[in-house]
Amino acid sequence: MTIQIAIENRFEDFTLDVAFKAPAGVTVLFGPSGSGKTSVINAVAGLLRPDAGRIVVDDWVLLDTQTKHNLAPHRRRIGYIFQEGRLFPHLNVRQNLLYGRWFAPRDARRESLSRVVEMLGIGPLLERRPAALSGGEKQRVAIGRALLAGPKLILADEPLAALDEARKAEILPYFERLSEEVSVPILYVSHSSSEVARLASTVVALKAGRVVACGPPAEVLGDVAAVGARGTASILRARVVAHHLDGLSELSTAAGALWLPQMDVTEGQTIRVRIAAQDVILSRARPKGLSALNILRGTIMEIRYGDGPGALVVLAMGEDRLIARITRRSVAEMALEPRQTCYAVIKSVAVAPGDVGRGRFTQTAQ
Amino acid sequence: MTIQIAIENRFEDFTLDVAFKAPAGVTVLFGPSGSGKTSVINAVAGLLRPDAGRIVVDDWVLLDTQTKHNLAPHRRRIGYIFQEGRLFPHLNVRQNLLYGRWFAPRDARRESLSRVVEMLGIGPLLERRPAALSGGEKQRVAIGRALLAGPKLILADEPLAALDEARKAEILPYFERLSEEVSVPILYVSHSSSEVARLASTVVALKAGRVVACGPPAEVLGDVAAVGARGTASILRARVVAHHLDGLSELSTAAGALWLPQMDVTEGQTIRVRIAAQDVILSRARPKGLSALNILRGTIMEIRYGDGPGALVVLAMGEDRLIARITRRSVAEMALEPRQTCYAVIKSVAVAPGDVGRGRFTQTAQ
Amino acid sequence: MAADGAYWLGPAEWQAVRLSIQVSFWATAASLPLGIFTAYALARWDFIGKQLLNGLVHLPLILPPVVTGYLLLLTFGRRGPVGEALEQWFGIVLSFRWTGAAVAAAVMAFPLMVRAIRLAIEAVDPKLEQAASTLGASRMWVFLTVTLPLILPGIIAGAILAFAKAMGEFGATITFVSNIPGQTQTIPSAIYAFLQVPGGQEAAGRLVLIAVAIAMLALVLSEFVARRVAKRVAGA
Amino acid sequence: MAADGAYWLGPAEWQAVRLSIQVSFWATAASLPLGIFTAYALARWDFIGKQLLNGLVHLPLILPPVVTGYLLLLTFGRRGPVGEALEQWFGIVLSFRWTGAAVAAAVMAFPLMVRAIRLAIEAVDPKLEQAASTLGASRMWVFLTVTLPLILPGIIAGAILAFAKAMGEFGATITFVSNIPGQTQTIPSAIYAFLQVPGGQEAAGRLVLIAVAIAMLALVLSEFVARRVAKRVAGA
Amino acid sequence: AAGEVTVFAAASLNNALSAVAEAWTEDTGHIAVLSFAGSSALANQIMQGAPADIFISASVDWMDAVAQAGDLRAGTRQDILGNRLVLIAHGDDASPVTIDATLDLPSMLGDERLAMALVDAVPAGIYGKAALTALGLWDGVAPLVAQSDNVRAALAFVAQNEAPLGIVYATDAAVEENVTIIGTFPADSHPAILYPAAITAHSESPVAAAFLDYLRSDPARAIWQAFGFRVLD
Ligand SMILES: Nc1ncnc2c1ncn2[C@@H]1O[C@H](COP(=O)(O)OP(=O)(O)OP(=O)(O)O)[C@@H](O)[C@H]1O
Ligand SMILES: Nc1ncnc2c1ncn2[C@@H]1O[C@H](COP(=O)(O)OP(=O)(O)OP(=O)(O)O)[C@@H](O)[C@H]1O
Ligand SMILES: [Mg+2]
Ligand SMILES: [Mg+2]
Repeated sequence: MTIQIAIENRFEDFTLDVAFKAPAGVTVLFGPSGSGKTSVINAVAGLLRPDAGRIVVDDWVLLDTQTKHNLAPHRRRIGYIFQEGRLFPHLNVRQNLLYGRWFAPRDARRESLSRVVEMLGIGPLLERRPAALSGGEKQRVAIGRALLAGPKLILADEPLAALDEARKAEILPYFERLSEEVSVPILYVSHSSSEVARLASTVVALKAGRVVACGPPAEVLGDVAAVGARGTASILRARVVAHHLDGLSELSTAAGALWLPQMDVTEGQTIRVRIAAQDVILSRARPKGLSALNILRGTIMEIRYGDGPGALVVLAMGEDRLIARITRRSVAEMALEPRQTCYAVIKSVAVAPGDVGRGRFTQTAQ
Repeated sequence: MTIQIAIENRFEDFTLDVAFKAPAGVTVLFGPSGSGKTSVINAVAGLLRPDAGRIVVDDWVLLDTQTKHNLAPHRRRIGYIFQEGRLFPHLNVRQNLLYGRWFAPRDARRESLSRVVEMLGIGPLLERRPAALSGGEKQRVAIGRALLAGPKLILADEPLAALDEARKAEILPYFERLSEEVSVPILYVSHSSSEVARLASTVVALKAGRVVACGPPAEVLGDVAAVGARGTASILRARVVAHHLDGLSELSTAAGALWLPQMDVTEGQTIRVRIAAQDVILSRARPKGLSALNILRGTIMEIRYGDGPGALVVLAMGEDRLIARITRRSVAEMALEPRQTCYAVIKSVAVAPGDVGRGRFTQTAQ
Repeated sequence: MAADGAYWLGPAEWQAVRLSIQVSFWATAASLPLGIFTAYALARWDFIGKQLLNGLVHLPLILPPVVTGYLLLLTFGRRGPVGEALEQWFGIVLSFRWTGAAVAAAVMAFPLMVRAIRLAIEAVDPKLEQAASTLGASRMWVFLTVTLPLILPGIIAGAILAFAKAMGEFGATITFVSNIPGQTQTIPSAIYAFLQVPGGQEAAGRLVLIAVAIAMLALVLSEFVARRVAKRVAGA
Repeated sequence: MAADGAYWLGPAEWQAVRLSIQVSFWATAASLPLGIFTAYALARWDFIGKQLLNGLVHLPLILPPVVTGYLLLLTFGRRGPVGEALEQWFGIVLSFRWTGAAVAAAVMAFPLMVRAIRLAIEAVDPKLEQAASTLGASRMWVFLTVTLPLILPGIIAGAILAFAKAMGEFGATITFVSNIPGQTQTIPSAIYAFLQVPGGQEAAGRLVLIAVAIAMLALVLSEFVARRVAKRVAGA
Repeated sequence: AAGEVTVFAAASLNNALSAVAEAWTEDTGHIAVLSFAGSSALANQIMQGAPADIFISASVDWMDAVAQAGDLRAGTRQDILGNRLVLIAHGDDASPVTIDATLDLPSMLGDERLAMALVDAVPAGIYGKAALTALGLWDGVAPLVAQSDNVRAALAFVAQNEAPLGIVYATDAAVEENVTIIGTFPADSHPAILYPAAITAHSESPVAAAFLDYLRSDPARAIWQAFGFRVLD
């Protein structure tokens, strides 16, 4: 399952010129407001016919302007979660949710209504009409509607923007599960770097209608130019060793043990953990007596300086890279240099539940 | 400038019963999706006429169902940023922005178009119609439209939800400035606890149509029940001592020096700094050789345990409280107990720019 | 009431009332599908001859009814090209039958119906239709499950306009199918006849009252239905 | 063209053409404000007698035009109560003047105009109007700056329907203000007069063509304007 | 100075009266403004104060109604024209019949229709019904009658062969090519077909009387006859 997209389109004073290839899993489109994310998704959905382009999912050609092939939207079998809801005002919530089902082939109806309804917490709303819903409730129904259509490809345009943290934490795993277990590819627009890290197999960073970076999240997220200083993060592979009674899970990484709040992953499985660069504290000596449980050992590979007062220190830990964002002053005071051994202090609870994902590690695309 | 709100309203299967009093500044409505935030705001705007209630801004009675007084929306002089934009489709961006101006008294036109346009980054869009805007662009125009109406009260319903981090960081200070310098009270709906901490003079936490907590952010944010474990944070008063050449600013707090990335505040001023409970590491002894610059000394006042594997440790630092969220295991291993002296390690860059606010400390309301 | 009415209105008049309702109902009901289709085509498609179609639809409005009736006679009459074909192939005879009166009324009411429905279609947000298509609905299904329910208030408005117009139609009807009691004598023909003789005003007035009452009833009913439908659509 | 036309149509016919345009234009233009107001009231307000007003507006559609014309004659005629008052107080004489023809046409076209505008008003999202009111616009301003621009396509549709109807209006006009060349003889009346005598078909046919041409022109023009306006409103 | 007279006349007089008025204008320089409509409409309008100087009705009843309302200038009413009622058939080669009590209209029609003007409302229809009744034919043919709102529409039915037979004025039938007059109704089978004319009570036109007189002048007489009308003395 790969998605290949190449689109050129001129708007009045904006030109979209995007080409990327993404492997199976969740491809996150990341970029500032007005960078062309929704336009790309609309083209995949067939709602925007680009001036030129080719869109292929696996071997299935959705659009090829050269051969004048353009599949009608209703034949594309997509589940599109729109940025602005677009619920059907004349149908109640239940009817909205089940709308796509009428048209889905019988074998595509994997999700049961009750399961989706429960996950989205919209049980009490089923008989209401969209006009009587709050902003976040509408958004949740829109998510459910797309999921229940049994799509072969999911397009999600900031699906969680209107929701609170708790709700997000409940819905995110669903997307993960879809992309992994059911292997439905997902094209996902997000502004949140923690969503990116959690979900993405591939991140496509857009800026002013162009792709500025494309690759696995570990790579793109480490690229300050693509994601900005505050979005920089690293992603570690970790195997779940054991779930302990005090509510912590023990993971092993190439650089030592990691303790995280208990998670819903079977022991023995490998998961990935996003660690925001700014959540990492470095120490030359192994620190003692700290409340932080996680102290990983690594070798400084590189120290990068940007414009601000910060510096990125990249540590090698086996095959993984851990990035720490610390102040220049600290670099100077600690006299950090490449090839030194260094300890990284990571607060266990600083690893947000949303940052633990089960995404597979994928090869660089494009 | 105080806002007094008391509203009762029955929807089909939802009852709103909210009463709170908020002092000048930004009052943030916080709560899960469907908890009644938009309904409260609509009542203040005059778009929802509650079954019973009284809404007073300062001495100005907007609504009093007992005396049957109900000011028409257009006389309330509000700037309402709607959750869903609501731009006028037949007007271009410039006309949308200036719409409220026609009706504003001359002396209320404080904001200049060019300034607002620049802040929102919508200069190139002025001649476009809303249909040709992206989701985030629409939202920004909606913000500008409300600001330019010269309102006496601003209602903002998740105004920044559709925007990327960089954009948010540019717009947030504007709201701050409005509430402080121009002393326009703001009622602000947000799901983001960092926005809460940054902006709020008062936080009103809603749940299922009721107020579950109301008070200054330091108080409400420390209340796990109200804001959830991940939202818990503390707020420290700090005086800006100096801006240093390496891009760091030195602040002094009751518990020692704080080093933060350089900020745009005059030396000598007092600001407030939000520190997420999960960004604090504790140590019994003063740690050495860490990349973290900020090590504050305090006395353990209280250790609170919740349901999960975490615990909240509250440190007293002068009059301020610093809350650390660490694992129960750490509490046990470090043998923490009330009245012990303890060191808190805070990574300087972990204090997000958005978490530095100039909000005054206000008395508990209600 | 029939017995009572028998004194107030003659049997011929009662027949006219019954016939008027029948004719108006069928004129409206039978032309509705074509009306919806035409409105949709005019609102949403671009094709050669669109302006021509639009003009054609409006023609009965622009022409004096006599002319329309005369043209109907020339085409749908027994010796007219269409009329002949209809009789030969389908055994349908319009001339001097109530069916012909219904055709005349339908033609006269068509522009009103189409305009109302077209306005409603143009007010539907294409984004909702797009959403339906991404969910797998073909054009036809999108129309049936999204567009149609959303334009229902417009359809009701169009139908009621058409019904009212059909109740009042006279010029084209009498020119096309004349005035045969029990076959083609509708209320307006009867009223016209009364008004043509001195002193006939009173009898005409009675029929006017009946016509107004029927139309009012239909109107109030339709308003009621439209309001409920609109509420459903608005979702309140 | 005038010279050419002079051969093709007699001066009386040209007069009828000119008069028809004049009458239809003023019938439409003058009733538009009232039409918009009525449509707004029916669409947005709840008041006692709303159903009655609604019925009244539809009345000219339901009644045979002769009846409407007769009622107009009885009320607005020189000896009618309103007609007398108008003449006494304002010096306005409607009967047997082109102004009367315009009134008749306006009355007959009113239901079509109101219905079209009403449908457009009902399609306006009240949330936009609310947004305008929070920005300080009073009801009146909200209407002028938000509602009105958004319903412009509907107003154009209503106006063009009314104009077309006015061009074709005949029964009420001839009954109310007779068929006086240069004063009240519009195209349809002239056509009628031609059709009443043997051999008049040809002259009638010429007038029909003229009427169709004018109405088509107006129609195409209005479609063009409406499309541009709709585009503006949709914002594309 | 040229005088002006406004004439309200039954629509069926359209071309004939127009020609007469034209001739009058040529002869005298005065102008006649002609307004043609149904007699009922015109009568009602005159009773409501229409600015008509002369009313020429196709119906005696409506002239009576106007007279009763006091809207006619006393002594000016006169019957100026007469007309005949004929039976017509479609086509140009239909064979003539004799119209008397033995005429078997139903079998001539088969299951088709007899086109007439409204038999209780429009003069031509009223005269026709009276004639058929007098001949004892009405009851047999009544269910087969298709009534139009005016004679011309009835004529059109026959011309189109929608109806094989029709009863219309001789003046109408003469001009239509697709119909043949197959019989003329005996003059005594129906009330005389008259077109009364009169000056209205409120007329201020100085030439109204002159025009009324002109209608029976020799030049006018020739025109009327050319159009098939009988001019009464
Ligand atoms: N119909 C249109 N006509 C002209 N410009 C358009 C049109 N639609 C979109 N654009 C422009 O194209 C650019 C990209 O729009 P798009 O909606 O893809 O952005 P986005 O990345 O989804 O932004 P956001 O995060 O704000 O939703 C924007 O600058 C927008 O103004
Ligand atoms: N017109 C209505 N009829 C019935 N229920 C309504 C209506 N409007 C809102 N509600 C319900 O009231 C509750 C509160 O709605 P409100 O829009 O105030 O929520 P909110 O806090 O703004 O949520 P969100 O963050 O999702 O926007 C919701 O459960 C909603 O379903
Ligand atoms: Mg977008
Ligand atoms: Mg809300």
